[in-house]
Amino acid sequence: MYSAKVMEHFQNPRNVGEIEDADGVGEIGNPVCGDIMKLYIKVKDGRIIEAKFKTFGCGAAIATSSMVTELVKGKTLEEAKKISRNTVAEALDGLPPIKMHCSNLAADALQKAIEDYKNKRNAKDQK
Amino acid sequence: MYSAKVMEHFQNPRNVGEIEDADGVGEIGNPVCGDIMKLYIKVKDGRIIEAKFKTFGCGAAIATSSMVTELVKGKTLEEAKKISRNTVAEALDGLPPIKMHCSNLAADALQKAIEDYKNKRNAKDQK
Amino acid sequence: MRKIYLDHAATTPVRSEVLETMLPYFNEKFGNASSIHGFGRDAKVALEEAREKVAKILDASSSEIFFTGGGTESDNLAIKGTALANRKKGKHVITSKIEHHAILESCKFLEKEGLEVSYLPVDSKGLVDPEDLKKAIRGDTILVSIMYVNNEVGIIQPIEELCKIAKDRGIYFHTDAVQAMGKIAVDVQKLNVDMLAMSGHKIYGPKGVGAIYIRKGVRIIPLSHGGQHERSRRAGTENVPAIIGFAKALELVNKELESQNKHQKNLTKAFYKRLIESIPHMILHGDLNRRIPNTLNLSFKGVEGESVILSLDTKGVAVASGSACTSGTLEPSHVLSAMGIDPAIAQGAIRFSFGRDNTMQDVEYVAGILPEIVQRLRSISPLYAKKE
Amino acid sequence: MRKIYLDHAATTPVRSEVLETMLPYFNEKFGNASSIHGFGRDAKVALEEAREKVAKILDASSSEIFFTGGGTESDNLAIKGTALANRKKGKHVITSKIEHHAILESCKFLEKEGLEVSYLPVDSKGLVDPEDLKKAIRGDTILVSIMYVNNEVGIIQPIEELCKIAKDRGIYFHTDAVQAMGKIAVDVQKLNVDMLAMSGHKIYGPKGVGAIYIRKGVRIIPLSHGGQHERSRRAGTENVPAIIGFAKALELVNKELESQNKHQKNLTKAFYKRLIESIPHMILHGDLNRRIPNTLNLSFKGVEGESVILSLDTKGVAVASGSACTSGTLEPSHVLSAMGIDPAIAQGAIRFSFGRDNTMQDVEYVAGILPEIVQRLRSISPLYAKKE
Ligand SMILES: Cc1ncc(COP(=O)(O)O)c(C=O)c1O
Ligand SMILES: Cc1ncc(COP(=O)(O)O)c(C=O)c1O
Repeated sequence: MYSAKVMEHFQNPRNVGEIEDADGVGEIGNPVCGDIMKLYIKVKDGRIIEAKFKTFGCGAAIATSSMVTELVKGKTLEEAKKISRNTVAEALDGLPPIKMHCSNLAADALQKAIEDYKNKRNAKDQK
Repeated sequence: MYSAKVMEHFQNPRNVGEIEDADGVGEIGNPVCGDIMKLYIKVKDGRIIEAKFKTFGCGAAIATSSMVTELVKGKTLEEAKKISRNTVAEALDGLPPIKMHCSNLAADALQKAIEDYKNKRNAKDQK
Repeated sequence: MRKIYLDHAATTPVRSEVLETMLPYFNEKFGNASSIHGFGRDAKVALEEAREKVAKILDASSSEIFFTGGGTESDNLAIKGTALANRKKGKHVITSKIEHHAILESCKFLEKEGLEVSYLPVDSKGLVDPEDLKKAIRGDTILVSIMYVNNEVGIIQPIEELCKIAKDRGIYFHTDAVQAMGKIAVDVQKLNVDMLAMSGHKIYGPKGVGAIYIRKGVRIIPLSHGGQHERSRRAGTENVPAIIGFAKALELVNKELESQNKHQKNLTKAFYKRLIESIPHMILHGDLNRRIPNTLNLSFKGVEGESVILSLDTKGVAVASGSACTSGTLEPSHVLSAMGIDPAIAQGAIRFSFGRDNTMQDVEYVAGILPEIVQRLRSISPLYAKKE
Repeated sequence: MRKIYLDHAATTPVRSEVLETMLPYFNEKFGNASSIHGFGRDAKVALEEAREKVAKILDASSSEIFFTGGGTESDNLAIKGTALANRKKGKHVITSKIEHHAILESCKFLEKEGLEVSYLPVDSKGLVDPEDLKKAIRGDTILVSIMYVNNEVGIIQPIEELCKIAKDRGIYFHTDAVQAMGKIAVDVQKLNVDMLAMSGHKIYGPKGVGAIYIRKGVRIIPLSHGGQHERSRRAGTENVPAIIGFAKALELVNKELESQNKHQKNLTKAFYKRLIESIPHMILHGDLNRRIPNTLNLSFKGVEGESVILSLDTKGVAVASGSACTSGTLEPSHVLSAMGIDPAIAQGAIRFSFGRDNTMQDVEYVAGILPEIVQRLRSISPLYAKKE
């Protein structure tokens, strides 16, 4: 069902955890759908220097979370914005069709985290 | 499907043939139904002294024809009249349900032959 | 006693190669193909491999192959599934008078549900006339179903031509190919059919499994509702061993199509020749040239069919009268009736269907004993005069 | 790697005794049971013996037992066959919210056809309240269908009591006993049900075969039309090897019912005890006392189900989340939802179903590795705080 890469990331997920003083946090999903994902980023000079996650969900949800935190590290915000669901799925050698739709939320969580970072900075700038 | 007795009568039918100067002939059945039976009897002093048949039909049709000619031999007309489909089926250790209805015509043919004999005799008497 | 099986149109033994491929799936790789653990994935992989195998043979996409519980179910799904799913489009269905009961009874069910069905006639050779199909089509015709090969007489219909007539008018075309598989190289693209029904036990595969090709885009509702098996076209835990057996059987029968057709045609021809020489007043049903190579349907004037079957049976030879399915009734075959055969002759029809394990010795043996059997039964029959 | 199968509610391996009884019917006694020659008669005799065996076990008459292609088909036949045959009598059907999809989707089909269906609720323990059934019955109710044992949580419904309510009002009662067979001694006279569905592959028999008890006199139309097989209730060449396997499996599972219930209950109890001691915040779904002895449905707070299955799978252990059939969807189990379970907990439900080949060592092994798995997944989860 899952590619070897998905299984590898599911069994050894990278960057699990929370960032206490995160610059941006993105949360997505709900338990009815089956997956909840929380993604934390730390930004320095327009670059994401750290990303961590916590995920309640199936193998695909955990693996995509792990993969997204790997993909994003060191990227500028502009580059990070281009990371889509497809980018993540491809990096994992594909996902089963049924999982593409519902358990592939990590890219969305990342976008939310970036947005959160921007909102926070705007709020700071206005102070 | 068929009892051993049915098979035995099917393979070695008794009294096959025609009686050229028969006293009574009974014919029954039609090819749409699948069976055609012709039964000949010879009567002496109110007793059936000989019975022969020709049958186009399935195993049950042939076996019941054979059995009826055996059952009837030596019987008085009154006794022969009591031979029914059930009598024949029982004498053959039973017939498959589907065959009871359509391929169990020998008793009917016998009754027709007896009737034919009576009609002929009445016609003779009236002359 | 020597046993000779000449009833391959009724069913075939499972080939040992087929049974062998099935065996591990009964108690080693026995998982439910819907389960996500390893046992389930092993089953799923095998299931999808089987599907691809079948698809490739038919020149279909594997998403167009659906496994069922047999030929009857495939036919029911095709007829009722499309007719009921397209009621808004129309309410008229066309089939032929010589279809298998799986088709005819499905059509009768549709009639009870308020649909209308036209039953095309056949000529004395057993063939549907394409002109009759053209005339029968109405504005509200939604489905045409004509069998590829008839199970009683072995006649092959001009499916490509018939299909074109329906498709040109935007009407779905189904063909019951249960008796065609393994005799004719079937290509759904060349035929251009929308649906095509198959059965495992007619091709040296297991009973209780069949398949149906359903062209992408065909609107159809399932017969069996439940889980999302077979892409929601056929609910029920997949019968993995049987499906694997089906695919293997189809693969083998297709690979050996030419050699087996040659082998079985040789047997059939030799048999027919021997009988013609030794039994007077024998009648062959159906066109001699438009038939599958293994099947002969013969009547022996004055003799009823079951009595021949029983007589051969006591000598270890298995043959059929008409189709096995109709043996529960006493009426003459609906197929032979449609061909205009006299009832007394139709009641005598015997189907001899050869198979891959039959030999020329089998032919010799059966052709050797049959004349005597016919002669004996004729001597009992009131429909056969000695001098004839 | 050691492999431990704890998913017997999804499917079971075919027992070797069962497979052995089936084997001769693949290629020796391979005849079509409708054929009148010796090959056919051998098959027919075996078929009818199987039917009698099943009838005897259920305390039915053999003319009330019909073989089908599986549990799904049996359920479809019961629901659609009776509802459509009795449309003139009424148009209302009652079932429960926790039925198998074979029942629920059949009911949805009926709704599309214009019938009305009431879905009874269950309490938090998974039980249907007889009072709810009484209230749901209308003047035009023609059929009540409540499952005997639920496939996800293993809960046993009070079928005798529910059935009486329906029968007292002259309404047909069907029960899906697919998960009950081999766990509960089923007697159709005692239960007084009109129909009862079974499946082969849940009782160490083959896939692709099931049966249905249909009480004499029940008006029903077939799903599959065609030949007159199964007394015209189910057309299609009889799957003789599978039917023989089904009967043998049912016979064995029934004979060993008590000893196996004891064995499997021991395993389940020991397993549950070990887990309670080692995993905090574990939730058992369904009444502990009204369940079949081999099945536990557990949630581990903060952890999603599939991730547990996958983790166990990498260690060779096969378990399920909810039913295998619903693994194609992402929604939480309709059964747990009906029981009022919070979605986040329902998404974490794991079904452990033990079988006859499991041992106490299996229990030890799985209970040994599970706490670590749960702990790891909880450490990744945003729904589980460390201090809890
Ligand atoms: C032409 C034809 N269609 C359909 C069927 C039904 O197939 P099955 O026996 O697999 O139900 C048969 C065989 O019985 C057949 O010969
Ligand atoms: C309660 C219940 N009913 C019906 C079915 C369907 O049976 P089958 O898998 O034989 O189609 C199952 C199993 O999937 C089941 O657990």
